[in-house]
Amino acid sequence: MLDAKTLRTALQEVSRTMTANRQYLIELDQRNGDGDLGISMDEGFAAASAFLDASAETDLGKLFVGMSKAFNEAAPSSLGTILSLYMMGAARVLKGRETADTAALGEALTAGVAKIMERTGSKPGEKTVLDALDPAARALSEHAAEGASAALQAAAMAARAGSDSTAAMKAVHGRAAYYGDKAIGLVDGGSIAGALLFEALARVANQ
Amino acid sequence: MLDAKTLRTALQEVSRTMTANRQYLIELDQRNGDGDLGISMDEGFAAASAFLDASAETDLGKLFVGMSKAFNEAAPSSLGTILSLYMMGAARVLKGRETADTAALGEALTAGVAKIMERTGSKPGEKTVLDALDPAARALSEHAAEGASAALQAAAMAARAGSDSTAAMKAVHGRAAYYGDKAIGLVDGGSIAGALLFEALARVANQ
Amino acid sequence: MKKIINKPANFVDEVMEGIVAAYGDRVRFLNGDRRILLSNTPVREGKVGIVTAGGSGHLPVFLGYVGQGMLDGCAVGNVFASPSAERMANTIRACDRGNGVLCLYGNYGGDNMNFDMACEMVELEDDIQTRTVRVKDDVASAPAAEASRRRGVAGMVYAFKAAGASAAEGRTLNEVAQVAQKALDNIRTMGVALSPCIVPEVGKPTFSIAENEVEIGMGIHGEPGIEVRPMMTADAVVDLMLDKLLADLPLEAGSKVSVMVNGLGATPKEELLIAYRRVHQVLSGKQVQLVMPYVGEFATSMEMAGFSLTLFKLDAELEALLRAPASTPFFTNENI
Amino acid sequence: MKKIINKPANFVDEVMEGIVAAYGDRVRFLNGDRRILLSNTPVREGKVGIVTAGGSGHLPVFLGYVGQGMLDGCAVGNVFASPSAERMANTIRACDRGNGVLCLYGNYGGDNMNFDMACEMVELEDDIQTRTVRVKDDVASAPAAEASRRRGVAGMVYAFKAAGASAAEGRTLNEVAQVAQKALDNIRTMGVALSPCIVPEVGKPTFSIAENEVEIGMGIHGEPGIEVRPMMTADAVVDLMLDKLLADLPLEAGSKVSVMVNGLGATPKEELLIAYRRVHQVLSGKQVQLVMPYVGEFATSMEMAGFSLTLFKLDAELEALLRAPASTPFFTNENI
Ligand SMILES: Nc1ncnc2c1ncn2[C@@H]1O[C@H](COP(=O)(O)OP(=O)(O)O)[C@@H](O)[C@H]1O
Ligand SMILES: Nc1ncnc2c1ncn2[C@@H]1O[C@H](COP(=O)(O)OP(=O)(O)O)[C@@H](O)[C@H]1O
Ligand SMILES: [Mg+2]
Ligand SMILES: [Mg+2]
Ligand SMILES: [Mg+2]
Ligand SMILES: [Mg+2]
Repeated sequence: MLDAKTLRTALQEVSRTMTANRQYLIELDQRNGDGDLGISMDEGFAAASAFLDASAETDLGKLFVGMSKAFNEAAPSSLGTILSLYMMGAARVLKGRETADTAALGEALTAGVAKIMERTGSKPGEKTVLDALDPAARALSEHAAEGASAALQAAAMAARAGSDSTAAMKAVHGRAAYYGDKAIGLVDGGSIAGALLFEALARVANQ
Repeated sequence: MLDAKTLRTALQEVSRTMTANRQYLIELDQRNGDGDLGISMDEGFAAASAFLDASAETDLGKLFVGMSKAFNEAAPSSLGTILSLYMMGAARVLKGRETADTAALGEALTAGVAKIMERTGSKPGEKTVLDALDPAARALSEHAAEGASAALQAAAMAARAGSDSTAAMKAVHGRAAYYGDKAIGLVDGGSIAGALLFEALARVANQ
Repeated sequence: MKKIINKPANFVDEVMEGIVAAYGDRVRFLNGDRRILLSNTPVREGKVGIVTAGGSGHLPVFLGYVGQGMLDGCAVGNVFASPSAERMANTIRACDRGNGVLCLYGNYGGDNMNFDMACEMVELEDDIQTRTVRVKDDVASAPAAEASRRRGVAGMVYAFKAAGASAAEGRTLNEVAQVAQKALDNIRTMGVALSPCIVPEVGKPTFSIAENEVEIGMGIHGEPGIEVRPMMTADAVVDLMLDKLLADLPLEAGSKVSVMVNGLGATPKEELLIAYRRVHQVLSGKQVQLVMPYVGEFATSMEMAGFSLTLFKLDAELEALLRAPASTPFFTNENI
Repeated sequence: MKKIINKPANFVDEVMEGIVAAYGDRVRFLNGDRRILLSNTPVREGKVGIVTAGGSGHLPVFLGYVGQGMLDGCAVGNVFASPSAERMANTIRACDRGNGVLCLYGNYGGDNMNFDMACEMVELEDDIQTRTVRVKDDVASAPAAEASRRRGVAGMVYAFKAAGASAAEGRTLNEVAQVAQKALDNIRTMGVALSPCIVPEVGKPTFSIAENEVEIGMGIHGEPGIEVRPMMTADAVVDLMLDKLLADLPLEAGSKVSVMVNGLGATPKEELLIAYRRVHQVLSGKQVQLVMPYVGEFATSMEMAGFSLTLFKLDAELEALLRAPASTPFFTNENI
C-alpha cells in the first residue's frame, strides 16, 4: 500500500540506485548526448527523496507535486524536466488521497506518461524514456490484482524490455536525434534510467 | 683570397648548412629557449646569401653591411641580431677593400666579436655564441700565415671546441638564463650555430 | 582534468560569484540566487523585458549579455544543463515592467520545456505577458526542411543585440518579438571543432576528436556534426562553411552583412583573424559588403578548440539596431 | 598540429591581413608593410608618439592596442621573434609628430637590441628624439634584486594605457616616459601555465607539461617558471601567486588596485572568473579596494592554457590615466 511512509522508503532506494549508477548513466549519455544524464538523475532523485524525508505532508498528490518541484529545481535537464512532468501528471490522480493501492498507482503513472506525451509531443517508439515508462505503467495496471510486489516486478521487467527495445530505434528527440542512424544499436540512456527506477521500486516492494 | 665571388660561394655553403641543420637547431633551442633558432639561422643566412647573389657590389665592407641588413630583416631574433652586429663590426674593417687575405679577415671577425660585446654587454664564458665566435677569430688570426684553408680549419676546430665548452657553463643572457642551473650540461645552441658557420667556411676554403 | 577550478560541484556558483565580485556595480543576483543575474543599468519606464536562460559553460553566452541595450536578466543552470522552470519564472517576474517579457533562447529540449513551464507559471500566477522566440541558427544541426529542429548557437548574440536595441527604443512586446524573429531569419551559423571540452563534474571529455581530424558542424555541447574530415587549411574550412551558410542564406551582390568569427574557447585570436581574412576575401569577391565584424569569443564551450561562423544579413532596420549602443561587462559594440 | 591556419610560413602575414580586413577603417599598414600597423584615429597636433614592437603570437598584445588613447604604431616579427631594427625605425618615423616617440616594450634580448639600433638610426638619420621604457613586470622571471632582468608580460597593457592617456593629454616625451615608468613601478605580474603552445613554423610544442602538473611562473613563450607543481585548486594557485606578487608590491589597507586576470589563450573565461573571485576575496580581506577589473585575454601565447595575474597599484594620477577613454579594435575600457 502506497502512503507517505512507503513512498519515502521507495524514493530512498531509487535515489541510492541512481547514485550507484551515476557514472554508468554519464557514460551512456556521452555516447550520443552531453554526458549529464548521470548527474541529473543522481541529483534529481536525491532532491525528491530529501523533500519527502523533510516533509510532514500526508496527501500523496501534494507529495508528488513537491517531488516534482524539487526534482525540477535540482535537475532541470531534459530528462529531469520530463520526469518532473511525469510526477506532476501522477499528482493529479493522487490528489486528496493518503493511500493508494496498486491499481491507483498504475492509474497515476499512466497519467504521468500522458502528461509527458502532451507536453513534449513525443510518443513511445521514439527511443526515449517513454519506451520504459509507458510499458511499465501498463504492466502495473494489468498486474495490479496480483499485489504490489508482483505488479512492480512485472512493471520493472516491462520497463527493462522496453528500454532494451530502444536499441533498434532511431532517435527523433533531444540530442540523440543529432546522431541519426549513428545511434541505432545503442540503448537510450533515458530509458535505462526508467528501467532502473522501476527495478528499484520492485526491490522495495519485495522487502 | 676573400673577394665578392668567394664570399658569395662561402655564404651559399653556410646557407645550405643552416638549412640542413634547421630542425637540429630548433630542437637545441627548445631545450632551453623558444625553439626559433633553426628558423632564424636558416632564414637569416638565406637572406644574406640571396643579397650577395643579387648584388654587383665589389667593396667587401659594403657587402658586409648589406649582409648585415638583410640578415636583420630576415632574422631579427636575438642570435640573428647578434650575427648582424657581428657582420656590421667586420664591415668597418673591410670597408674600401675588394679583397682580403686571411689576416685581414681575422682582423675583421675580431672586430665583429668586439662589436657584439660592446652592444650586448656579453663576453666569452657566458654560454653564448661568443664562445664559438671569439676563439674562431683568434684561431683565424693565429693561423693566418698557414693559408686560408688551414686557418679556417683551425678556426672551425676552435669554434667547435668553444661550443663544446659551453656545456659546463651557466647561461647569464637571453632565454637560457631563465633555466639557471637546469641548463648546465647542455651545449648552447647559438654556439653550435657559430661552429656550423665556421665548419661551412672551412669546407669552402678546402675546395 | 586541467582546469583552474576548485570543487567541480561549485564551478557554476564560483563563476557567478566571480562575475559579481568583478562587476557588482553593473549586475546583481536576484535575491541572492546565484543562478539568476539581473542588470543594474536603469532603463526606460515600461520597457519590454528581455530574458534568456540556458546551461553554463558558454561565456559570454548567456550571462555576459545582461546589461545596457541587451538583456535584462538571465537564469543559468549547471554546465550544459537548463535552469529550472521556477528560476526562469523568477527571472521573468523580475524583468517585467508591466509590458511583458520576451523569452529569447536557444532551441534545446530542456530549455524549451522549462521555459514553457515558466511562461505558463507567470501568465497564470502573475498575469505577466510573455512571448517566446527560439534561436535556431545552426545550419549543421538539421537540413533547411527541418529548420525548426535546429539548435541555437552563436547567432543568438546578434538576436540579443537586435531585440535589446528594439526594446530600448520603447517598442511593444509584439514588435520586439517580431524584430527578434526577423533578425533570426537573417542569421545563420555553422561551427567546426578541433578538440573536445570537459564538463567539470564529469571530469573527462564527452567525446574525442582525432589529432588529425576536424568535426564539421559540431554543436557547442559536442553534438556531432555533418562529417569528420581530415584536418584542413583555414581557407578550405572557411570555404566549406560559407558554402553551407550561403546555401541557406543567399547573399546577393550589394547586400550587407555582419560576420561573426567566434572562437569556441581554446582557439587563438590569430586563427580567428586568419579565418576572417578568408571570409572577407570570398564575400568581397561576391560584392557583399562586410560591416561591423565580430571577431572574438562570443559563445564558447569552455576549452573546446574550433570556431563558428555566423552571417547576419542586414537591412536598414537591422543595421540600425546592430549599431545602437550596448554595454555589458562582457560586451560592448563601442569599438566594433 | 591542430591550428586553423594555411601555410605556417604565412601565419603572421595572414593574421595581419585579417586585422586590416576586419578593422581597415581604424588601422592600416605602413606603406603596405604587413608587419607594421598604424592607427588611423586622428590625434592632437604634436602628440608624443607611442610605439611598441615584439614577436607575434600574443594577441591582443601588441597590435591590438594600436588605436585611440593607446599606441600610435606597432611593428611585429614572426611568432615570438623580434621584428627588425629597420621596421622598428620605420614605425618610429611614422609615429613622430615632431615631439618625439616613446618606445615602450617588453624586456627581451632581441627586442632590446633591435629597438636600440632603431633608436640610434632615427636619432642619427632623422633627428627624432626617442625615449625607451622597458616592461619588466614578471616577478617570476628574476628575483627582486635582479629586477632589471625580468621579462615583460601582461602588465604592459596597463603601461600602454597609462602612457597612451598621458600622451593624449598632451604631455611631453619626458613626462610620458616618466609616467610609463611610474606605472610600471606599480605593476607586477605572475603567470601559470597548464599546457604548451605550438609555434606554427615549428609544428610541435616547444615544451611539455605533464597532465597532472602546473608550471608556476612560466613565461609567455614557455620560459620555465619557478617550479613545477602537481595540479592545484584555483584558490591555491591564486593564493600562491598573490603571495609572490604582494611580496614584491605590498598593498596596504586602503590602497587601490586594478587587477588583471589574463587568459593565456585556451583557458575559458569561466576559470578566469573563478580566479578573480579568489583575488577579490583575498584582497578585500586586506582592505584593498579593487577597481576596474581586467578579466579576459589581454596578452596570450596562442593556444597555451593558463593565466597570469597582474596587480596595478593606483594613485590618483594613475587611476585617472587608467580611466581615460581608449578604443582600439581589440580593446576598449568603455565597459571596464
Ligand atoms: N522530447 C523528448 N521526449 C521524451 N524523452 C526525451 C525527449 N528528449 C529527451 N528525452 C529523454 O531524455 C534523455 C536525455 O536526457 P538529458 O541527458 O537530460 O538530455 P539533455 O542533456 O540533452 O538535456 C534521452 O535519453 C531521452 O530518453
Ligand atoms: N646577450 C647575449 N649575448 C650573446 N649571445 C646571446 C645573448 N643572448 C642570446 N645569445 C645567443 O643567442 C642564442 C639564442 O638565440 P635566439 O634563439 O635567437 O634567442 P631568442 O629566441 O631568445 O630571441 C643563444 O643560444 C646565445 O648563443
Ligand atoms: Mg544529456
Ligand atoms: Mg630562440
Ligand atoms: Mg544536458
Ligand atoms: Mg625567439
